[in-house]
Amino acid sequence: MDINFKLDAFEGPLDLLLHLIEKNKIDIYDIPIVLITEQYMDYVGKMTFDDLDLKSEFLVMAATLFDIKSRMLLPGKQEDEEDESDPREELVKRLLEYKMYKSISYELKDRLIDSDKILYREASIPDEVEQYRPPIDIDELVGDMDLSKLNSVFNDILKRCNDRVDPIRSKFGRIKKEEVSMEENFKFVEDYARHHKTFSFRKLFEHKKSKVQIIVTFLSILELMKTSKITIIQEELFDDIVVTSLICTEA
Amino acid sequence: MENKDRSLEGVLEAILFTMGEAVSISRLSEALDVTEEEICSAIGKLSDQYDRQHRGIKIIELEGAYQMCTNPDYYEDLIKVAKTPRRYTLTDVQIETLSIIAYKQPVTKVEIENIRGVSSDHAVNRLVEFGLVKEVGRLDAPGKPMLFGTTEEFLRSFGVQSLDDLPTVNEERMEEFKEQAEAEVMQQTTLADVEV
Amino acid sequence: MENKDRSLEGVLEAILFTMGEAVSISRLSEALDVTEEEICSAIGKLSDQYDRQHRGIKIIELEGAYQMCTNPDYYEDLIKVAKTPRRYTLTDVQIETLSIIAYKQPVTKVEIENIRGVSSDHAVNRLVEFGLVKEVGRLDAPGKPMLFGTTEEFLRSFGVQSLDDLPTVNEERMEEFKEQAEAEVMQQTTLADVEV
Repeated sequence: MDINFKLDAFEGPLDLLLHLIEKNKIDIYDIPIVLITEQYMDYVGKMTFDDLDLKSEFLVMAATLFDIKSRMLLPGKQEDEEDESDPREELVKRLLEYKMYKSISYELKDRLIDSDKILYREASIPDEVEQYRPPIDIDELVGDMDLSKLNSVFNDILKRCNDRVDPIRSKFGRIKKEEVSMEENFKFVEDYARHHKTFSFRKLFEHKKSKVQIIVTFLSILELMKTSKITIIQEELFDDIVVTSLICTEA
Repeated sequence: MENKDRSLEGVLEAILFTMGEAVSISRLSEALDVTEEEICSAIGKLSDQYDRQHRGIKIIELEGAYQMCTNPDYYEDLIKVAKTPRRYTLTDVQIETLSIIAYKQPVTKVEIENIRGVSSDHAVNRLVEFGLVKEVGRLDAPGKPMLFGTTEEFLRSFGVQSLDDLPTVNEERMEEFKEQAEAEVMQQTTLADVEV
Repeated sequence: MENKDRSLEGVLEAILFTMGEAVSISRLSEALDVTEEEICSAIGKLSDQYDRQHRGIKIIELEGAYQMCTNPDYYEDLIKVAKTPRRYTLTDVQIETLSIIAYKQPVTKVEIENIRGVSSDHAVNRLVEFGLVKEVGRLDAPGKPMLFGTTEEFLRSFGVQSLDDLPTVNEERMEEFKEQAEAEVMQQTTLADVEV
C-alpha cells in the first residue's frame, strides 16, 4: 500500500472510496466490498483527525461498508425477495454522483483560471448624465387626481384646520404648555377691580381663550370674594355674573 | 505584442477601458516597452476608428495622458438607462398644498402654512417647478409676500374650463364647525365653573 | 435612434461602457424602446466586430444581461499597467461545494452534505462571503432550512453565460451512467446470486 500518500488529503469518506476504486482499477459498478472495506479501514486507521465530526463521518461510512459486506455474505436473501437490489447499489449511486460533481469542480476550476484574465471597470457616469433631471410630465404627475378629489382634499384640510381651534378635539394628543401664573392673574383681576366699580365677569375673558386662563381668572374672583374685596350677582343660571368692586379707588 | 491576434491598439483599448482614469503616455510606453510615438500613433488610429464608426466610446487626451470615455453623442440614450425612469406623481403634501392654492388663490405661503399647520415652502416650490402653480402678484402687506395661484396648465390637466368650475367648498359646513367649536368653549367654561 | 451618426450598436457600447456592471436585456429593451431581439442582435454584431478586429474589449452575457470586459487575450499586457483584482482563492472543497450548489440550486446545506458525505457548512458560508452563493429562500419543510443558489458574480467569475451553460454534457452522461449502472447492477445481482 502506498504509505506515502497524503492521508489527510481526503475531503471525506466518498473521496477516499473513489481514490481506492481508482487505485485498484476497480469497476465502480462491481466493487469488491471485502477488499475495499479492508483498505478503507486501513486508511482511516492511519488518518489523524483534528475534526471529530469529520472522523465520525468516516466511521459512518465504515459502518455502511460493513453493513453491505454482511448483507452480501448472507446467502439466499435475494431468493426470498426477487426485487431486492444489490446492497451496493445505494453506495454506487452516491459515489457516481459525487464523482460527477468532482469532475465538474475541476472544469469549473479551469474556467475560474480563464475568467481571471478578464478585467472589468467601475461605472463612470458622465456629469451631464448624472445631473440630468427628467422633464416633468404633468399628466403623469397629476395621475388620477381630478377636481372632485382635489375638492375633498381641500375639505379635509379645512376640517382639520377647524379641529385645531376646536377646544375639545385639539386637546387630544396636543398638549401645549401655557404660561399661566395664578399670582399674576390674581393681581390682574384685583387691579381691574381697583379701577372698575362694576364689571362683567365675561368681559374679563375677552382676551383669554384657554380653559386654564378662564379657570385661573375664576379662582381669582373667588379669592377676592373670600377676602371681601368684591361681591357678585348672577340673576339667572348661565347669566353673566356682575361683579361689584369694594376696593375701587376710582369714582 | 506582434501576435496576429493581438495589436497595440487592442492592448491600449483594454488598458484604458479597465483603468477608467487617465493613463499617462510615459507609463504606457514604459509598461508595454514601446516608444511614446508608437503609443500616440496607435491611440490616433484607435480614435479615428471610433470616430468613423460612430462608436459609443472615445478617447480623450489630457496633458500627456489618455482616457477612455463615453461618446457624448449617446448621452441622450445613456440617460434612459443610467437614470432609471422614475414615475413622478404628486405627493400627498403637494396635493394638499395645490388644493389650498386652487381654492384660496391668490394666497401667500404664510396663509397656506396657517391652513395646513405646517411649513409648505417646499411643496409650493415644487408645484411652481411643475408648472401647476405660479406667482400671481404681491400682497400689499409688510414684506410684500408673494401671492400664488394656479396656472393654465393646472386647469388643463384637471380638465377645468375656468376657476369658476372648481367645485365649491362647503362654506356653510365650515361655519357650522366654527359655531360648534365656540359653543363647546362656552360649555367648557360652564363646566369649569361647576367643577371649581 | 435612426440618426446617421448613431447606431444601436453605438448606443449599447456607450451604455455598457458607462455602466460597468451587467445590464439586463429587459432593462435595455425598455429604456431604449427596442425589442429584446433587436438588442441581442445588435450585441451580437458588436461582439463579432470586436472579435474580428481583435479588440481589447469584449461583451459577455450573464443570464440575460450584458457586461463589457477586457479581452483575455490581452491579459499579459494588461496586468503590466492594471492591477489584477485577485478576488479570492477557492479551495477544492469550496469549488466542489460550489459545483453542487450550481447544479442543484436551490439546495439546502443538508442536501450538499448528503452528496459530499461531509459537513459543508463552513464551505457554504465562505462561498456566501465571497458573493458567489446567496440565500435564495427557505425550504417548506420542518425547520425551514435555507436554500442556496449561485449569484451573478458566480457566472462572471466562472465565465458561465447562464446556468444552462454549465457543463451539462456531464449531467446527461451522469444519467447514462446511472441507467448503465442500474443495468449492470441488475446483471451483477444475478451474477452475485450465482457466485454467492
